[in-house]
Amino acid sequence: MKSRALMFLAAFAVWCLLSWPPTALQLAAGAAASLLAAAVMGRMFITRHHMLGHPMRILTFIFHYMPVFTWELIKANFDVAYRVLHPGLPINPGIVKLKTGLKSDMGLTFLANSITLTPGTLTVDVDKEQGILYIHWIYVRGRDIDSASRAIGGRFEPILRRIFEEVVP
Amino acid sequence: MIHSWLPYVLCILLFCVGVYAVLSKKNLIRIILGIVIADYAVNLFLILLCWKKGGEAPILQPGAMEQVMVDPLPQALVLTSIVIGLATTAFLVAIAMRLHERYGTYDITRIRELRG
Amino acid sequence: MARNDGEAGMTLVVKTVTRLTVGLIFLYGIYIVLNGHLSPGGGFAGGVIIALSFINLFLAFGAKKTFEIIRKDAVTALESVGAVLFLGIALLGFIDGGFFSNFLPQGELFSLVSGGAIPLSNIAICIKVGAGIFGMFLALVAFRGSEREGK
Amino acid sequence: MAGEYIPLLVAVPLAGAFFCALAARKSGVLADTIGTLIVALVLALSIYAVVSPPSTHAVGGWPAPLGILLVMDGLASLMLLVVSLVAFLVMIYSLSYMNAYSGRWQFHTLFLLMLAGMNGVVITGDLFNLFVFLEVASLASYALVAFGTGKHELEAAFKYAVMGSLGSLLLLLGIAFLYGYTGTLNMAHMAERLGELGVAPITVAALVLLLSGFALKAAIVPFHSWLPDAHPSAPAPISAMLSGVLIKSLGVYTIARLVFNVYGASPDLLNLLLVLGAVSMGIGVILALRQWDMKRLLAYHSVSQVGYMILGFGLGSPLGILGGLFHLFNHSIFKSLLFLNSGALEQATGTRNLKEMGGLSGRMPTTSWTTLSASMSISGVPPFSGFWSKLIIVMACVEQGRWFYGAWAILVSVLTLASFLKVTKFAFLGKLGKGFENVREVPWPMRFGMVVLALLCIVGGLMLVPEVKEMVLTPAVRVLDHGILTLGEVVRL
Repeated sequence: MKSRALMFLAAFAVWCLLSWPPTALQLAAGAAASLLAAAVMGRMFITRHHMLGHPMRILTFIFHYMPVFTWELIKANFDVAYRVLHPGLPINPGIVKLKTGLKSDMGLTFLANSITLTPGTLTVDVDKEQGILYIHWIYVRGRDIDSASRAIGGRFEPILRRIFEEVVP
Repeated sequence: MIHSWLPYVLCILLFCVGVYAVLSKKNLIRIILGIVIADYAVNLFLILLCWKKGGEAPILQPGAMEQVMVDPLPQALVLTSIVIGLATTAFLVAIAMRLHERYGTYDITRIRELRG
Repeated sequence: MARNDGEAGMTLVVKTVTRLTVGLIFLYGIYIVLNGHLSPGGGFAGGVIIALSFINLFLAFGAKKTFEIIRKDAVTALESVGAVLFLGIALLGFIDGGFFSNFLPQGELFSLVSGGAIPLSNIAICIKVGAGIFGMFLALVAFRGSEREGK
Repeated sequence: MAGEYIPLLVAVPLAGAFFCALAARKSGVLADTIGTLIVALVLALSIYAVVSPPSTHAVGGWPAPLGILLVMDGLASLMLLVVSLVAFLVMIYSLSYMNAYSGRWQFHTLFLLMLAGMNGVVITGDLFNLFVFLEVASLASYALVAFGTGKHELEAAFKYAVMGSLGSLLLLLGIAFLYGYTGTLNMAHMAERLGELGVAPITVAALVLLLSGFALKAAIVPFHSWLPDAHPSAPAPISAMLSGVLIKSLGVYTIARLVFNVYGASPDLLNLLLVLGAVSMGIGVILALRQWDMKRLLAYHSVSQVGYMILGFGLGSPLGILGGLFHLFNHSIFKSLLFLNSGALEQATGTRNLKEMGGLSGRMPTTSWTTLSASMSISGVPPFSGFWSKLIIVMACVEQGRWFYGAWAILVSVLTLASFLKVTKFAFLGKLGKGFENVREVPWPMRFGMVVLALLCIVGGLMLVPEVKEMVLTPAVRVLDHGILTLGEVVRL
């Protein structure tokens, strides 16, 4: 039920953005449409809604995770551009395992998507039980699983743990 | 001017590519793809027809009522024709899948039982 | 890559992203339909988007969870309902002169409630198209499933 | 406007189709009831259309060149009568024939959709709208050909659907050419604009595209290869609909409209039709002669008989057009009857191979004599209906001094007779085939449909009695003979 209510709020916000500036009619239609969307699709929108009750987590997401992610994105872009433009084409592609301590669905998804979005690395598969991500890497630096984990996910994982994990170690 | 005709000619060429695929390919899926290509060539042709120099998309916006617009009718026609194409393609794919189930192949030369 | 970790559907990443976005895709479809007479879009485009949201759900979570939300025979029934509604709106035009006549007041230009019967037709088309495309998808996918079991 | 009933001819079968899909999923009886009632209603509407004066209806209240105009003139009402008459009798026949198949509501839905599409093709005055209805009818017919979902049905449906879609794409391209040249889609307005703008390479290209598209739908000879596979593979009532009316309303009717009312019949165009018709007649009947599968034989005869109609139109004189239209009417009756007969034989004996049948006239008297009357009619034996229409076509040939075509028509008719004597001899005469001792006559709904059609075959010549002719045939001939119809003339109907 809480999931549906959250879905309704999110849907209504999106509707207002879509029909900006909103008129009274648009808002009424938006409310009806959001209700419908929440009724049909809202059941599994958010599974752990109590997590939204911690403002620290949201603030960490916006003010810590987002800047770090943006910085990593820019760095990786330049790195890949360098590898592409370099006449020697210094690439060493391969698939590596990445060990992660994240347990929650959202945490794993954000980690996997962060890795995919940064150029040069791409999440191929996720194994939730063992906490392992399979990653295609444009320049494999080492065969050792721990160093790979540190090199790829090291910057994101501690932050994501603070945002999404129930118990922060 | 020769080059103003070029898009139309290319469209017809694309149509011919589709028809060629339908008539010469031996694989059911390729035949379906040929039909899809020909279908989209015709749709493209219809869209080209409504082009007008300096024309804008035919959408009324508050405040900007007096503007040169492209002909909106072919766009409606194309939408209809896309729907029809979708239905035909879905039907053909369904039939091809059933044929594959019966014969275990998409190769038309090994399916052909009806002759004469 | 469809890996089966004891349950149907795709990997965790796809599932989580689908969970977050599928409702908004659905909402966007409704938006396109309701504003179809004012901006590009309309019943067909919106119906396709709505159908795609269900297809997304089906691909990510598998058949069982999808049919908890909408039953399979409901899809085919909705398709006919949409068609009958559309035809009904067309026939209602006879109270104002003829087939497909716009029998409702036209309203003010650029207002959400305007265009007479056109938004209503858009909704009917959306139901028809959405259910039709999702039904088509189900027919093709369900057939593949039976084929695999058969072998 | 008087034509307010016109859209109902499309709306009623469409509504019936969706109600069948909605309400009659569980109950086959309900589906049957809805289907029969709807088709009966359509038949009543088309009889009303024949007896009432010609009229038009502007869809949505938009006047003619802007909106879609539905036109009910003499030709349209004749076609409607043919379509709905055959559809009604076939529907009654199928009530018991389709017991062998599952999925009653699907059958009725598709059948009614096809009917709506055909009616739409006939009544619309807008070229793109015609294309849309043509696709509705075609798609429904593809699905109906695949209805049995056996190997051969699927293969035939695939072939049919590929050729049909190709034809539709040619049509759409042709329509796009014409729209680009004339800037209008209304057929009457288009005819006017074509007259003003004159002939250009693009109109010739459009004509070629449209003619090949419609010829594909009508299975005229260079484009006929799909028909002998598709029509026999469908269930018998559907074969009857496909061969009896679908190829005519989608192919022959549209060719006549295009050639006479939009482009205007120029001598070159008519000569082209003459050649196409003659070649279709000849090749169709020669291929039919060597068939042993009864339904394939009938399908090839459809190719041949469509040739007669095109030949009649190609003569271009009022008498030739009358012959073509009358033959169209007659062919719908006797070809659908023959397909229904083949269905009855197949259901009773379990085979379509003529060599395996024999001596069935004692076992199945109704089927036997209805087949005989239809065979005599298609072969042009007096006094059956087919004789009169062929006679008119031959007379029209003679009137214009085209002796070769007249002689050709007679020769093809003789070959047709030979082919049907084979059917009669192998299926009904001679010794009773092995294993047919227990064959019984088919149930009454099937017999009812066949008997009514057979009676129409026998008394079909009465269509030429002046009173009936003035009512049904003459207005249609007048429409085609009039040449280009301008928008003003159509609206004033």
